[in-house]
Amino acid sequence: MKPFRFKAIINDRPVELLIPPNRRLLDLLREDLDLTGVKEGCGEGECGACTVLLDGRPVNSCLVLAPEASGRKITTIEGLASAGRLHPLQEAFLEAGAVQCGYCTPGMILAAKALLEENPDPDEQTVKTAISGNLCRCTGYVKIVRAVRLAAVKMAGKGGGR
Amino acid sequence: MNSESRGGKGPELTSFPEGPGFRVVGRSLPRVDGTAKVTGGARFAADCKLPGMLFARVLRSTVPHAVLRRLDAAGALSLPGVAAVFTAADIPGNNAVGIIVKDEPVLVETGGRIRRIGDPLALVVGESEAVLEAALAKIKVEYEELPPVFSPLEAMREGAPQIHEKGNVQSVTRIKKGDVEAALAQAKFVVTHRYTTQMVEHAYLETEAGVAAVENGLLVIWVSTQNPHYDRREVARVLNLGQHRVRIVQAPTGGGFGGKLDISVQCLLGLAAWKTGRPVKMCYRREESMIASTKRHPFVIDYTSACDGEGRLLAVKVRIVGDTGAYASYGPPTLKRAAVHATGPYEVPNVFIESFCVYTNNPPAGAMRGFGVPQIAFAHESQMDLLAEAVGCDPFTIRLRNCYRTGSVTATGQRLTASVGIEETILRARARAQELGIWRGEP
Amino acid sequence: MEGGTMKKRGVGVGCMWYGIGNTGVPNPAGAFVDFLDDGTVLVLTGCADIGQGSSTVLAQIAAEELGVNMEDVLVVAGDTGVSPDAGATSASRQTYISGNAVRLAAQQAKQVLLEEAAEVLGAPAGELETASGFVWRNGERTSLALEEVLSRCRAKGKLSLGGGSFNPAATQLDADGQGVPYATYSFATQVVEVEVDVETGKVSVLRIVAAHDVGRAINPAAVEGQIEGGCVMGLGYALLEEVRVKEGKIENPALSVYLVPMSLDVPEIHTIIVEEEEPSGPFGAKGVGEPALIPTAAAVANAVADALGVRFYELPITLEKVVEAVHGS
Amino acid sequence: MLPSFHYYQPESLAEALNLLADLPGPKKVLAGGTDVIPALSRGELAVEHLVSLKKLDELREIRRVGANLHVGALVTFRELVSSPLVAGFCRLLGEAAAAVGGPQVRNQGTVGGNVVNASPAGDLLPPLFALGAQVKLCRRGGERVLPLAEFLLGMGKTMLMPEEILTEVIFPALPGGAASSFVKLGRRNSLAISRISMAVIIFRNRQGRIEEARLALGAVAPRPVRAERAEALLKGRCPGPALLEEAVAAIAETVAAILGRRASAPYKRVAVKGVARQALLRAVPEFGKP
Repeated sequence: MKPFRFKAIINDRPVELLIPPNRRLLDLLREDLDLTGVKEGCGEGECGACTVLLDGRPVNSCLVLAPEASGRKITTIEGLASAGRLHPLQEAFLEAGAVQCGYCTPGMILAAKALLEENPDPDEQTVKTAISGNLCRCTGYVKIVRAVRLAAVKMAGKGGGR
Repeated sequence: MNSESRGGKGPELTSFPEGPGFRVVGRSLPRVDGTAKVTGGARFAADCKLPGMLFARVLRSTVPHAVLRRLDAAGALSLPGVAAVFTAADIPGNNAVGIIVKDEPVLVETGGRIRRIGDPLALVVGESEAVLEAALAKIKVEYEELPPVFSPLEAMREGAPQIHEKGNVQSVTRIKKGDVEAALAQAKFVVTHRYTTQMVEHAYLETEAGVAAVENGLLVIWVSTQNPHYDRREVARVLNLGQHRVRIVQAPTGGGFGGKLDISVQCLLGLAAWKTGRPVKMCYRREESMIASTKRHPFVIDYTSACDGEGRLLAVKVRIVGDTGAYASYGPPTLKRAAVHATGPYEVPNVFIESFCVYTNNPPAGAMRGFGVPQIAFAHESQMDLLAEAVGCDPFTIRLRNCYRTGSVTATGQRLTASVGIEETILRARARAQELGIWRGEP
Repeated sequence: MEGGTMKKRGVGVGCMWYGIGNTGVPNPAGAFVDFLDDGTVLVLTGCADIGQGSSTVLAQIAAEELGVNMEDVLVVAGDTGVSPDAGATSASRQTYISGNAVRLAAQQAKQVLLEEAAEVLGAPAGELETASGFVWRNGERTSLALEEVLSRCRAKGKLSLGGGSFNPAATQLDADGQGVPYATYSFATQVVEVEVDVETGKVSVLRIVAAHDVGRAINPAAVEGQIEGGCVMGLGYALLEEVRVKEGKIENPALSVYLVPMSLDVPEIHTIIVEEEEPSGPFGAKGVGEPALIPTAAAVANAVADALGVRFYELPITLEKVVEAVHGS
Repeated sequence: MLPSFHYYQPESLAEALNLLADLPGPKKVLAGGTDVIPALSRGELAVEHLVSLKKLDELREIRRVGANLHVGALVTFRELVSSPLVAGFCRLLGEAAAAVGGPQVRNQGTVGGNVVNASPAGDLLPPLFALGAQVKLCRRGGERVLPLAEFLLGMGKTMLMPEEILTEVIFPALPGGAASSFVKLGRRNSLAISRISMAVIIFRNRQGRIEEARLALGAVAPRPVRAERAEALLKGRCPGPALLEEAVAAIAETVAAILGRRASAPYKRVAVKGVARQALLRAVPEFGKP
């Protein structure tokens, strides 16, 4: 196995690493970069806990071979808050009570972020569809959907958010 | 103090208005651990890394009922990167855990009994996760298979294969009030059915995980758990340590629903860290989590209920058999609780309830959100609807006619003296269902 | 039948009661509450917060009892090195039992301060309260700051630490199952509306009304969160979830084949919090974690029976079972 | 943790085809990875060489060429959902793509992968069958175009040779007046494998009379099947509730015959009626109007 030179922009910072090519993006983020906000729930794309944004779109990082993500822009939950200020989605999740055990939360927030960037005013069904690849066993999703719509309102108030 | 890290959310929600009355209680304040969870900063057990850390994984049985004849780990030990393979012989203390009954081995001993697929046989410890899989494949195991039993009803029969020394019926609960047979004979309507419920997985999103280290003679285990103090008792006993030498720190826990009340990685991690002197990490993969963890008890419920012409309950007679699988775990209290709740929230003058917690060679069932009550609620609520049909009234009416009120006496003879809100919940649920157009019946 | 498809609607009711705490056995919890020098508060509890929010609720109870801001309470939970045993996070017991333990511990810590303040103010301790960093007398703020009281306690070597323990008043059941297995009970009624496609067998849960008597809701949003999550887990129990075991072997040990509800499977959920205060509960609270789920499957089964006129005696009510019941095998 | 393999990122299709032709031993093409990666991690797939198509941007296009639509193998499900060309000329393909997995899988998974994977429950296959799709297979020094119906051999089996790459799917664009739909029945509403799926295309004349109906069913056989009896029965008639019932019954009979004594037969031969009813009604609402 020839090592692979992995280069990407992760959370707005350039990253360059030599990796074995059989590394999953999930493991690269968690093990090599200590971005442990990316969670593993099932390892087969069935729970969405490992969701990251690849060029702004949510993917399951457990199903992405790391070299496939090379050259691209990757966002994890660690890349959302800036200068100690929470992203409106993070604020909304707190305010709406959308967090219980918290294990699905990073992936949920990232799936929602991708939605709001595309559709700043989604209705309930659109939000449900956008998070339909993210399993939450605690909340029943109700407050998560509410939080995403609350974040949309917050972001509209701030002229589109970040 | 950094209020943000504890989830304080600014003056509007949390400032303290001066004066009497509730100020904090009754308010929807944000979670104290919320900020860490929305930023990815919360370190769950699997997120922890310690210098020089080893990794561990369990070899599990592939047969449901057998005697473990021989276990040969030489092949695994010869692999580079394998630090150790531990078996039951390495356990310094008592090799048995369980919240109610200590009937479950931490690792099955040679010559000892395997009671289910997934029983832990050996613990492999290595320098990387990668080496563990190969090492597990190189351990040779010889079983002497025994006849299994998978149906709790069969397990209760005479002559069934015996899974534990004290027999297959782990516990029995009986509740008697009044004279059921006489009441049944006089009742206008009697309804009898058998209800069966399935085995269910907790499916917490975070699988079982922990990290252990020995620090200044103290064994510290960070672990996803619902009961750290129970974990401490078990780890101390299994490792033959004073309880003061074991510190369990509950890591942020990604859901439990009852499934993280049992010992999973705790004792194995303790063993590995104590014996190697190095930090050790152990995380179940999803498949292992689903195979190894306890489940919701499948029930077989025979339910007879009887009422008079107006739908007033006269008698309830129930027999519950719960399949607790290979180990008791929380089986006995689950079946006891099911018995206590078997009438539903209704006052019944004549009651006879029996519940049995039964061993089989199935995956063990333990605590899961509701402890046997969701199962029995399915039965008693179906019965209430059947009685309502027989009487010719609607489902709300029959429930209002029978539900507990202040002063009611339960099947166990307890008089309810305060905070009996069942009637209020029925009335308010019905009113809302009417408002929403879900329920179109009489107000 | 609606819209040219073979769909039938039905409504079902499910009621439940649930004893808070372990069944007929002692199950105490302990807690410590300590005032720090600056008037902020440390709560030590063995109670494991597994996502349900106990640390938040216990902080609220301590803050309420002591009259401090939530920001000024730190809950250190589930560390056997420092926190007393609070028993298991199970049986919907922690708000009631650990909640009482924390409240008692807070009262004890407060009593130390009030006795000290009584000396300073020359007033009976019974007339005094702590709030907003000051000592209050008969509802009026005095000029005595808590920091000052604490400093006087320190100077005298008095600990500002309170310990609390609570064990619910329950008894063992006798041979006939008679006794008081629980000190208090939560209650609930859920009404479920379903739509059943009689050809595909698909049961869609459209709406749930969930009315839960939880005693006083310490944190209503958290209570709602429990109820909403419980309803969804309950509909998984009713319709989807089953560990298939053959000869002792689990046939579906993966989330691709063991299906639980996702966001698009979730109905409208209308929660109603009924607050029948429990005199022995902390500020009247009982519990909600498990009650949230208990009536759902029962109500779904009753709703399906209402829709189809055919009743199911076996869970889960799968596509195949519905079709078989309606059309025969 | 994945097993070891050699990994390649060819810069062009020609380079990729050369690699496939020259590499010895078990090899696999990697497109979206949503099936390959879990198969590798479960140990179900053993490869020595993994050839990534990541850099072959020419396979990411959806083009209209004359009367045909060409969908590149690397077009993702999501791109199908949002493509104006798909919305205009083969809406049912977009509907099927929207029914796949969840958003993450739709962002990653590709048309080529779905076809090559040849799952009986593959969601794009019934619409592609109904559209009369062909697949283009390239290898070093040659290419061939096969009807999808010939390409798919059964459960996980296709005509694809180890040195070939499926580069695009080609089918005639539907005219503006064609009605179409796709309906999927799963145990839950996302991340579910189809229990049954159905694609419908119906051409009608000005009077509303059905000129041609194409009905393709998924997950009732190893490959999608056309409900030919029902197609014939619909031809020349006007949609309405009575015709709907006739068609549904005919589809159910076809499916019952295919399923035979399979364990799923008692369920699916009834359930297909519900799926067919929904699919026909969605395509042509007049089926519900007396």
